[in-house]
Amino acid sequence: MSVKTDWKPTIVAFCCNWCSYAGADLSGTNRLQYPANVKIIRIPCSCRLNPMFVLRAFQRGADGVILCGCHPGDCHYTTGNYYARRRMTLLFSMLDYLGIERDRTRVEWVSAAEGAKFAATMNEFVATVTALGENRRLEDLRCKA
Amino acid sequence: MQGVKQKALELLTGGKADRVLGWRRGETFYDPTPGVFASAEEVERDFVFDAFCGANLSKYLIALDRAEGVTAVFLKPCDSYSLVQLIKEHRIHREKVYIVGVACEGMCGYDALMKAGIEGVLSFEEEGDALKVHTLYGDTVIARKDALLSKCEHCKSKRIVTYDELLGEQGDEVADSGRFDEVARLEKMTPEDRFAFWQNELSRCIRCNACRNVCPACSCEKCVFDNPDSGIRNKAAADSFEENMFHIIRAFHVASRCTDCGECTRVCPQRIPLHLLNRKFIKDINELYGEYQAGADFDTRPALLNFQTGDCEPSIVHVRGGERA
Amino acid sequence: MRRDPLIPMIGVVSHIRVDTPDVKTFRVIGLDGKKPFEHIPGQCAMLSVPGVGEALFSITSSPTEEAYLEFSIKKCGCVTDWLHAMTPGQQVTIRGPYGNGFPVDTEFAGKDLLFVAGGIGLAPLHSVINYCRHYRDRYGRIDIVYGARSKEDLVDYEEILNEWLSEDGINVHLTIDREQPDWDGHVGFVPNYVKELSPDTGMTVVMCGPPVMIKFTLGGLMELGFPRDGIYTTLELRMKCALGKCGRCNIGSKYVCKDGPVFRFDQLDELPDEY
Amino acid sequence: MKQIALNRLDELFAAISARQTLLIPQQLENGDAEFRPWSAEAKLYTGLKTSRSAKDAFFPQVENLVGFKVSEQGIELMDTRDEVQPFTLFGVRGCDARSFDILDRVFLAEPVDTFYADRRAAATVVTLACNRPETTCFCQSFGIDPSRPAGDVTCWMDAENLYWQPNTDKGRALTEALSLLEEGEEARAKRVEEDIQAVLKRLPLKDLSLDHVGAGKTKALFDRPEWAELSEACLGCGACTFVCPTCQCYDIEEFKSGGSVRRFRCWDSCMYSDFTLMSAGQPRPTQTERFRQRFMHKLVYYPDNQDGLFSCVGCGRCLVKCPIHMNIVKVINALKEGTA
Repeated sequence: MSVKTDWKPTIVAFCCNWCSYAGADLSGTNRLQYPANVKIIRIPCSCRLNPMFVLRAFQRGADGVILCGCHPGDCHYTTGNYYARRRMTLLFSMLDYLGIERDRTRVEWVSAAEGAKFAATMNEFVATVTALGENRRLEDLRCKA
Repeated sequence: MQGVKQKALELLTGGKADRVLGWRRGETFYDPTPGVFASAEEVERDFVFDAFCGANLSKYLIALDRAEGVTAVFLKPCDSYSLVQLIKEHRIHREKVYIVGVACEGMCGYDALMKAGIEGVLSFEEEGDALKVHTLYGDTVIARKDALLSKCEHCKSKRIVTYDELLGEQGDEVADSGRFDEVARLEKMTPEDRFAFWQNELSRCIRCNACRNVCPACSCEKCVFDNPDSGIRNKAAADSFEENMFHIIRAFHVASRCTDCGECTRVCPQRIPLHLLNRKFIKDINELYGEYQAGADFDTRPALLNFQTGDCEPSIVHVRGGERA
Repeated sequence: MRRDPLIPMIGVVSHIRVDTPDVKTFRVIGLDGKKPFEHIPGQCAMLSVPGVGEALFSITSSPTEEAYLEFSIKKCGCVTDWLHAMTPGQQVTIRGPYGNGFPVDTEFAGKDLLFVAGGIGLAPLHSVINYCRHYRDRYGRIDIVYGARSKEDLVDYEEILNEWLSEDGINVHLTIDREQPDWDGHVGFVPNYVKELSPDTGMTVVMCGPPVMIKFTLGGLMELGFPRDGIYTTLELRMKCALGKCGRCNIGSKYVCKDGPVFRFDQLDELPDEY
Repeated sequence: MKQIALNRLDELFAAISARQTLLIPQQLENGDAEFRPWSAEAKLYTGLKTSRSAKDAFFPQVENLVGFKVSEQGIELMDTRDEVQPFTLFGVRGCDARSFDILDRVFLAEPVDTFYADRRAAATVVTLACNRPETTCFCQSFGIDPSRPAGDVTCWMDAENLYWQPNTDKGRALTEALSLLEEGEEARAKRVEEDIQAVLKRLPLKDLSLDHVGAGKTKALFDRPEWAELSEACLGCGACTFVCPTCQCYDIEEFKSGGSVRRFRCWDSCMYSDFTLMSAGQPRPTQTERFRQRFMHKLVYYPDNQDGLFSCVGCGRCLVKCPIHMNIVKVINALKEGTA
């Protein structure tokens, strides 16, 4: 596979409405830079993230998927992120088991006040995925035609 | 196991049950079909129970739960786990089933005979730990352990979780079943090898849905994969992605509810070792959230319907993976 | 591109008429501005909106209409919802014609015809009726009994009022299910109305409508003494290919898409009751 | 008749392969066999049957029909048809060979399905007599002779040689291109045939009676009470239909890839609950009706439409693959009992 030098990964970031989505906003208003190829999808709570969404994102061309939610204990709905944490742990472990690069998936807890952390996380994640290259193992060729 | 048929007759004539769920004799010895018997005459004529009655009957009880009266059912130890899980999920009312536990030393299957290279099977006799098989091309003997269904190879438990009466001896959980050995072996492989392994297996999937339809944990009235609005109802594995998607999501949907009964692998016409996906989840749950066996009791919460504030972070996958890869 | 019966052509929806609150009539022409293909009354075509789905519809226009095909479509699913949201000039795909159609030039020739329709069931009959009107001298008396839930639900009401009702030798009997203020016509269900009208048993009957209407009208016609081989209807089942190959629209050994959709009741009597 | 020594089979395959793609049954790691393109490492599977039938070669599980580019301006058709190259299908058994005739009558009937027709025209079918029939085999009941299967070329195998008998123009053309084939000993092929015939006489399902099924039996069989009991354990999966060589029902679905829409067809199963589901209702509401449809189609409806020919070839795959061991033999026998 020839890696094009100007290749940029597509990153889908699922962000909880009550924390990290606001955190992303904050990093914007603070003029903190994070790559434009991070596509943010707002969800009402990190536990809204159906595992199917993660797979669907990869199918439709994502090279990395990250979930950002409230810090454990701070969930707007009290316990949502605890469930999300278990689900994502098991899902990521399963993807790893199937041989999908484990660095393509990540969960990060980012509060509404942590604009800087949001930007830093995204920068770091984009760098990790860029190093991995294109998503080949969970791609759908029909979407790339 | 003559006692089983006798018991079926007794339950029907004695009025303990309105019907009996068991196995109907087939055209040959290896193809009994699950069946519901409403009369003693029917039992006399068609009922059978032998080493080839491997099917897990518990899922049929969901539909029978809506029928009037009590259904008597014969459950092997692993089947009893499935039933308890279904009762726990309120899919079956305990009082509507009369459970006869049947001790089990492992069930045999035609597929295993074929895998062992036996052609032209006509009939068999049980001779202690072996099966004497008469074939078109001569007689042959196969050790019972080599004729076992794939799901019986690593039996997790001989304990019948709940029953109203018991035929044979109650057993114990099998501590050294070795059922996670294969999962562990895969975990030790490089991601590249694992990917190749699963591509090879999953690419054979023909999306016949047998694994889903037989699975006692797949008890949804309407499956997400049958919903035209879900955007994922492609009947055919149209692309390698679809196969991955189907099997990951299916395994995820039954994670922490799957009792590891192994029916998915038994029924797969393409011989895909689907139980290895479920066992991965079970192994992870055991390691990360404490030992948990679905269907082993009536009250503990499944791991995915539960949490601890001090649970590990998803990054544990990297940490553990780092050690392995 | 290689042709195949499963590969559709592109059609343009040139005109959309609102018939009732949930029925619209779509006029479809080819990219060349001409009628996409010729057909027989009672035949169907597959219309599709790529990305939404494909579905089979009766062709409502008469073959004698030279410039276009028309489809009266009730809103009741994905594809129809999408069609109803369309504006003139948009494109669809179309393939056909499919099915046997009505025997307008053989068995119907010279006969007195009684058309019985309910609701959107007028759609497949519309084509036959206009064909018979066009070749008026080939047929005897023409009676039409048409009913709907309300006046607003009568499909093609304008055409019925302005053309059918004013033509000699065509007797149109309209009925609606319940009284309503601006209606001075008949009120009542179609099966009863047909019995009241007590048509001549020598007439050939063509019937289409909801299953319950068909069932009771058929009962009524039997009582009146109509022979079952003089009553035609048109059926509908789920279809994918419309070529008799995909295997889902069969009733016994007959495929609705290929051997139907038009059946006589004596033919249906030979088929299992699975529709 | 021609022949070639078994130890030169690889040379034969290489020679065919040099001419066009060659598919042969090959054993997979898990013991199953499948038709796959020949390569230098490939070994011919010597067991009886592939786990799926050979129909995939002509009627693949998924196939692109046409694509659409949809924009404000309108719809544009895109050609997504896969190009079909000539190929040889080697090692087809008598049952699967008959299934091609059964599929032909559907797909090649007017209007011709060009996707299927192209593949049929491109293929040379080389069949192989069944040395060791299984107890699940009942092709004899349908008039198939597994000791002399039909095909462009018929082959027999004994311990030493492969015997090669071209039957059609296509078969003769292939034979002429294979100069390594030697003059064959017909008597030895005949001996293989006789050995097979002897085994056939001992098969447990050889006397399967079909008098009570077939064309014109709809009225007699449709409302039989046996259907309820036969279908009670049916899971409603599609395993039987997907391994069946004659099941030909398909679905047409679409895939939206963002930029375009691909319309493809894929195998479908009458066993599925949504097979006949309409917004207006469901003519086959329970598994009993769906189950009945499958067997009535094979045993009555298809014969009705095709001069009495059954849409079953007795390959026995459904006997082996059904998760609950319900199958066409049980259905035929159960219906017979009640007929008496």
